[in-house]
Amino acid sequence: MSEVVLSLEDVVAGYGRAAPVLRGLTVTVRAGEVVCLVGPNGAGKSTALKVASGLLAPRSGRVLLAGRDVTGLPPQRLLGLGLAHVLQGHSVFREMTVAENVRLGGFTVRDQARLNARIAAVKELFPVVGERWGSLAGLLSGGQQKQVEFARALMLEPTVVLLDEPSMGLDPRNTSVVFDQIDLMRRTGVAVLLVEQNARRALEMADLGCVLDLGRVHISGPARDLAADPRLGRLYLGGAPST
Amino acid sequence: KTDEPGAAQSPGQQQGPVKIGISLPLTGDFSEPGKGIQEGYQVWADQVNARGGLLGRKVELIFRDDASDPNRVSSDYESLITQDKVNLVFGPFSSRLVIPAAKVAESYGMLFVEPAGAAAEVFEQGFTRLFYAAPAIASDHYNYLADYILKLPADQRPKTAAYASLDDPFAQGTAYGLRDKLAAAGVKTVVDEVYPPETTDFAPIAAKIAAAKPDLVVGGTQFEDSVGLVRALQELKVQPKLAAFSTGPTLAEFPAAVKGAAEHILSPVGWSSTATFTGNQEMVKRYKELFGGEANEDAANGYTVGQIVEAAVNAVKCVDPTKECQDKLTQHIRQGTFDTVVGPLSFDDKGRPEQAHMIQQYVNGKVEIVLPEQAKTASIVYPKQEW
Amino acid sequence: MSSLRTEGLTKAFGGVQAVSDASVELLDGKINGLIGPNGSGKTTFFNIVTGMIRPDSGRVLYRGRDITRHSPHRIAHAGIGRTFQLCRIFPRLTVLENMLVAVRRTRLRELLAGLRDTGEVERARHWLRRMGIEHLEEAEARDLSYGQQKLLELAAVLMAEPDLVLLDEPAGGVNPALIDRIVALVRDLNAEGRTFLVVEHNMDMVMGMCDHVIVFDRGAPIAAGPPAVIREDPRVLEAYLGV
Amino acid sequence: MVSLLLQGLALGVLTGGLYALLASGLSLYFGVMRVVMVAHPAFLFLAAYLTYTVHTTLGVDPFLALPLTVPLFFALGVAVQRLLIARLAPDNLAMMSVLLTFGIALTIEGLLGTFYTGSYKSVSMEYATRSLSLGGVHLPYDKIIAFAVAGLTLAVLFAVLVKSRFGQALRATIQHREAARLVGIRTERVAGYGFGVGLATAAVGGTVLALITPFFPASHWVWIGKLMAIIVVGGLGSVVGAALAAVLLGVVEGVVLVTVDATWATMMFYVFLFLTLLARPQGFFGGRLAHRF
Amino acid sequence: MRTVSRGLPLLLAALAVAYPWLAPNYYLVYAGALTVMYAAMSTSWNLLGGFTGYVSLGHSAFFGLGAYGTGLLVVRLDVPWAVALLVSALLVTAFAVGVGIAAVRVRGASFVIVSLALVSMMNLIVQGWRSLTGGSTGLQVPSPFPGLHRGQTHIVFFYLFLVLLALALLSWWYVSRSRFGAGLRAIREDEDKAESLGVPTGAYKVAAFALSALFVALAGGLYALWFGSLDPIFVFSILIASYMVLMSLLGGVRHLYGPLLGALIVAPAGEYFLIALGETQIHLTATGLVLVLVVLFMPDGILARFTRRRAGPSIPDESADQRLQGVAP
Ligand SMILES: Nc1ncnc2c1ncn2[C@@H]1O[C@H](COP(=O)(O)OP(=O)(O)OP(=O)(O)O)[C@@H](O)[C@H]1O
Ligand SMILES: Nc1ncnc2c1ncn2[C@@H]1O[C@H](COP(=O)(O)OP(=O)(O)OP(=O)(O)O)[C@@H](O)[C@H]1O
Ligand SMILES: CC(C)C[C@H](N)C(=O)O
Ligand SMILES: [Mg+2]
Ligand SMILES: [Mg+2]
Repeated sequence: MSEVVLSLEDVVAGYGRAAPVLRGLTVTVRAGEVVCLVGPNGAGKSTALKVASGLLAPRSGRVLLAGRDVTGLPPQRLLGLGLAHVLQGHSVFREMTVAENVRLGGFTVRDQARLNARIAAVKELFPVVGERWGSLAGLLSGGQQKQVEFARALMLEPTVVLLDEPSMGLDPRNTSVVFDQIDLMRRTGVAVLLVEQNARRALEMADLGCVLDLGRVHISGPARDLAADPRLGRLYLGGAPST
Repeated sequence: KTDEPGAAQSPGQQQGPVKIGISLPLTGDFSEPGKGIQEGYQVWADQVNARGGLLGRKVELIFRDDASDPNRVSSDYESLITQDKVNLVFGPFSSRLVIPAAKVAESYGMLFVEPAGAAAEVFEQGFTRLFYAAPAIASDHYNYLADYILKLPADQRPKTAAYASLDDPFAQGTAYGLRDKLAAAGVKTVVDEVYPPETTDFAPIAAKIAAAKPDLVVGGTQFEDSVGLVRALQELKVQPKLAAFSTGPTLAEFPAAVKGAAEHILSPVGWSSTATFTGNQEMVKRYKELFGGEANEDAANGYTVGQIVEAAVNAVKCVDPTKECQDKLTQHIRQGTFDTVVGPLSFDDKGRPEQAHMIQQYVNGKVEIVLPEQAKTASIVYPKQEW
Repeated sequence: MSSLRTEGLTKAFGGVQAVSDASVELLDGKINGLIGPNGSGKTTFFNIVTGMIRPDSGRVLYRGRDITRHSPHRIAHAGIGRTFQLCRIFPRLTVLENMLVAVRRTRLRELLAGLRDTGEVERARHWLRRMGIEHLEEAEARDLSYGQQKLLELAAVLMAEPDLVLLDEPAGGVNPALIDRIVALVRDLNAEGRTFLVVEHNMDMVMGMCDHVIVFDRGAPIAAGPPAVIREDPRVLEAYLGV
Repeated sequence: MVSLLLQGLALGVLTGGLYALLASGLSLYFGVMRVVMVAHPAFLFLAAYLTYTVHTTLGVDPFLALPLTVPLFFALGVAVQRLLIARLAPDNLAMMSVLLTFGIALTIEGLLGTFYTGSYKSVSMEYATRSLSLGGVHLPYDKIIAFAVAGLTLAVLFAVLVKSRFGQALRATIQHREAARLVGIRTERVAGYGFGVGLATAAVGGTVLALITPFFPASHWVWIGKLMAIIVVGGLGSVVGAALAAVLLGVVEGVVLVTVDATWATMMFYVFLFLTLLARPQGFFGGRLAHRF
Repeated sequence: MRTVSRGLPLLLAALAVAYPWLAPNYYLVYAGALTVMYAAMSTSWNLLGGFTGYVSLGHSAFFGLGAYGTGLLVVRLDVPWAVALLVSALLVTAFAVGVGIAAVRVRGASFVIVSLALVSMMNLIVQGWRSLTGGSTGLQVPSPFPGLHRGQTHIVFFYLFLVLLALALLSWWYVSRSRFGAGLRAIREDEDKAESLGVPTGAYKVAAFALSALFVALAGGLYALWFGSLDPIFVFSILIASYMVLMSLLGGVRHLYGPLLGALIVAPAGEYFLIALGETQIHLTATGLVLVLVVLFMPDGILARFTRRRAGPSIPDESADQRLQGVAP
């Protein structure tokens, strides 16, 4: 088995003084592996990703990245260690152009040549980024904005990628682009921690699946087994699709 | 209520210090002169106490800050009179604050001698216990200057005049007093501007004056605007034969603020540091000891209030807040003539002083009294040198 | 007969033609679907119909009446309700208070009457019950999970008793089990006589639920018809479904 | 009459430049952090007082106070943002910031009054009372200086905000804090610096003000209305818009002053404000993105 | 909680009515009347601010116009004072409708600025229109009760302001329980969304603006009659509106009694500071710091601390265990 790049160990975390959202969460992601978190709304999936990327400091437990204990470090430090996080919903810089948004993805990079190469690469992956290069990002449609966010996150060629519901609001074609991208990343050895509501599709391509509820992993195992579990299917993944 | 009009005064009030309640604009628009008045009051209290107090009782001044706000000035006198049960009240600064303050004093039957409510309107409110402790009301401030100008030989006499005045009853009162007299005598008014207190930029007003090329420029000003106007006039190269501004030039900060442009500027003034009127030199000296620096007109006006009230108290031999005593004091002041640092003062039945302001001028960088003849320390320079 | 019809709607934002010459007709009393790639103008179309954006040209007809330039609240009074792509509720009001905002008709007396004295609270509870969130009545809306907020938004819209309901991506970001519930709800409400227009990228949902599907591409409808037909339409395959 | 108009126009342009400088900080706070900074004029006069102290105690040119006041104000701005503004709930930042900064303004006024007393102070330089004459139109040197300083400051400000990495980071921080952190921006620090830059402009503005007008602790009230009107007409948050609006209003004020009177000239600020709202609520030059859907 | 919310108001009301007879001297009656006036004004302010979240500093203008309107009607046209008070308040309300139509087009910070501008504008107009208003000299309004001595006048006005306060409280309460109130609250949270739900937001906002202006204008009119001298600079001062905001905020804008509580604290505290620290300018700093502290540490007001706590986040969809029954991990 390949090495562990990211792991959350027994993490307890929450917001303000309220009761914790995560209550002893443990998740491990290996290089070249896609781990998929599924679970009902409010289970704490996004919170788990925020802890992993340093946006939220856990109350207890540890976060390990590439073998180092990074618990409580701010995001810009983790970024340097190769971590990227695409937030749920829309997080483009609305009143900046697409160009500025994408360039900011490489904010920590000073090497112009490398930046330009990356820009060319992400433009190719997401054509709309090139087409709307000069317009304000806030004026794009929901799905277009999402693509700008991916492009921004991929500017640094990350080794660990956290994706929070990447397919939300995307049309089928763009959804496929995103899943293809995830697949590509896996093949190049990137570790992916994926949160998806489109659970059937996500579990189909993931290596490992975790069902999160009330801040803990309730069930985990090889993704295909989870998807096939009939009771789990009925309870979490909804009625059998019409196909 | 303990302060029900006519309620018996508790015996405690017959002893202990004589409390004098004063509200002053220590913050806000009028804080500069407010401070001056406060110092004048303090010098007076200091000297009275050194002399053994009023009727043998120590004088204690209670100050409140009204933040230049008429609402507050009322609250202040209300609380001073009914809660602190002061024996006497002295007035605040500025005509704008004197009117509401006097209303309160009037309705509680308190004598109200004030240092700085010069506007004509102050005396038209039907107050029966108000006296303005300075030589003349606003519209008479320039009387000597008007006389002087009108007596000039026809070929030297200014033909045109420009007036710019702050929208304030006192400031306008001074400028219009002069304007009305000159206009009646045929001096043409070529500019007559009123600007609101918000005004910060005086260059365009000066430009307007410059375009009219007047012989005479008169500013109805307080401090900030007098500096602004003088600077702007200088920058726009307005060269009148005579320039006069109320209030501003009488303050010590003025010459430095206008950077050499003060020379030959005229200003009405009710007091002079060199005058030998009763108590003046002692006041100037004590002021310097207490506060460092030179006394100014505001301090003198505060001091004057003290002198008048002191004389009245000593004459009628009471300082109670009761109606009888306050009536007696009022009566006395209305009829008497009082020797003060600004000269002998007497009042008409509305509380208006019946004397006149002097005119000062910066001559060779020094403040000199140039009018009237009998009080002058230097001769008036006319026409003034160019800016 | 059709309750909503548009004629030649056009809207450009700067250089971007968001909607161009869109003439659409809904099937009355049915569940209509609206699909199209990201940025094809679906949300803009909603905004024009509900009066939140003025079209550059074209008309919106509701029950034969021209409502093109009516203000949003008048359109709401006329019986058109909508939800938003990113769920919008009143975060600092309680769930019940959220429910009491919607108005269909406004007469001064009704406006000023105490809410608790009229039947309104009962009606609100009725809808909350149907959404299955009646136990949250006193909670502040911002404390609800995303899925619950989506249900609340729908319930609040239904308070105004709309005859036509526009849903913008009702399944976006919602866990699969809840999607089933929303589908069931929409079917029930439709059976009670309400017309629906649903924008959605979840093809299983659209094809399984809708009676009539309209396809947008680059701001204009390119096809319309029953799901079975649409699924096979080559233009649609090319523009949207073709993967 | 024509020459008077010309004179009014020329003065208006110069004064407008000064207004632009004074309003730029306000526009910055609002543009980048949605903060309505009522205390900006109070800080202007705080700077004026400091300049006064430096000028009178060391006897040097007031502009030599800048190396002291600019960094000081920058630090002060960082502190105000980090310690106060950052603690406000984002829900209703605009409202709370008005009240918070109102409190700060009162605090400053009280302290100024305590340390410097209520009396007027002024800084007068020989060169500040003369003027340049061009074909009958007089251009006072103090205003020319103010105009030049304003232009320079605004150019620097513009370069910092639009071109520099810091400017990019600042804008990103404001628009989506979490996303900004995720691209490696130290958002707390950046927001603090942003505020610092705004206050640094107040240091420059205060020095210029000290040079051209006498001041006392309550002077700042007069400026709040005018400066606010300028940034609304310019389009809230647009630094460039505010500068253009400032010059426009300066000219209108100057011309109305020489042709009508001072009351109407001041009124023009508010008349323009209301006209702007009726015609284009987002301001004339700003043209912001509608936040609606 | 129930008994507190029922019993306390009654007790307070009884205390308020008895107050002038309990106060040992007229200054305290005067201060009481001033406090009640501020309470009435902040409660009125809260009709707009509390419901819709629009922070108006422009209420100083309505206060001033109400005062000048009443004063001018009495002085220039010899109208009986009660008639003058009502007519002037109605005129101001009509004016507020006009201004409101323009002003509520903008939200948030711009609205604050616009409202601030309104005050400056009215000040300039009233100050500049000397022939009508007396300009900077001010306007002197004769007392409506010339037979009473000053202390008794304070008592009369104490009760008049108390009636106004009661009316304002009643209005707030009435609105808060109505559909109109629900709409206004929705505007505070998300205006466009409210509009899409059928709330005519423009009309609602203008109505709230005008209603709120009406009461403030009445307070202004009473003030003119009580106080007797009006000075444009201070009647049209943003400080007056700032007090309304501070009081409402301190007590809690989302509560009926919030502004009242705020006034009961701020007005006496202000008088106290002035008397205790009056000789230096440091009382300004004290007031400023209090404001800063309130905003930082009690943004929702004092009452928010005593009312229902938030349920807190994390309300799960359904119990996980329900769904997981029988599914072994
Ligand atoms: N306010 C606006 N200003 C400028 N352009 C806009 C605005 N709103 C939308 N657009 C543009 O109009 C086009 C259509 O956008 P719209 O949001 O209607 O698409 P959509 O079909 O809803 O897409 P999605 O499925 O991604 O939500 C897009 O190209 C978008 O960039
Ligand atoms: N910034 C925040 N402040 C306070 N509470 C929060 C915050 N973000 C999330 N929560 C609460 O934490 C809980 C878990 O939220 P989280 O976003 O992690 O859930 P999720 O599993 O990602 O749900 P979804 O599928 O809806 O995205 C929820 O109850 C939510 O209300
Ligand atoms: C002579 C001055 C002391 C008068 C004062 N400025 C006033 O307003 O009345
Ligand atoms: Mg989530
Ligand atoms: Mg959309």
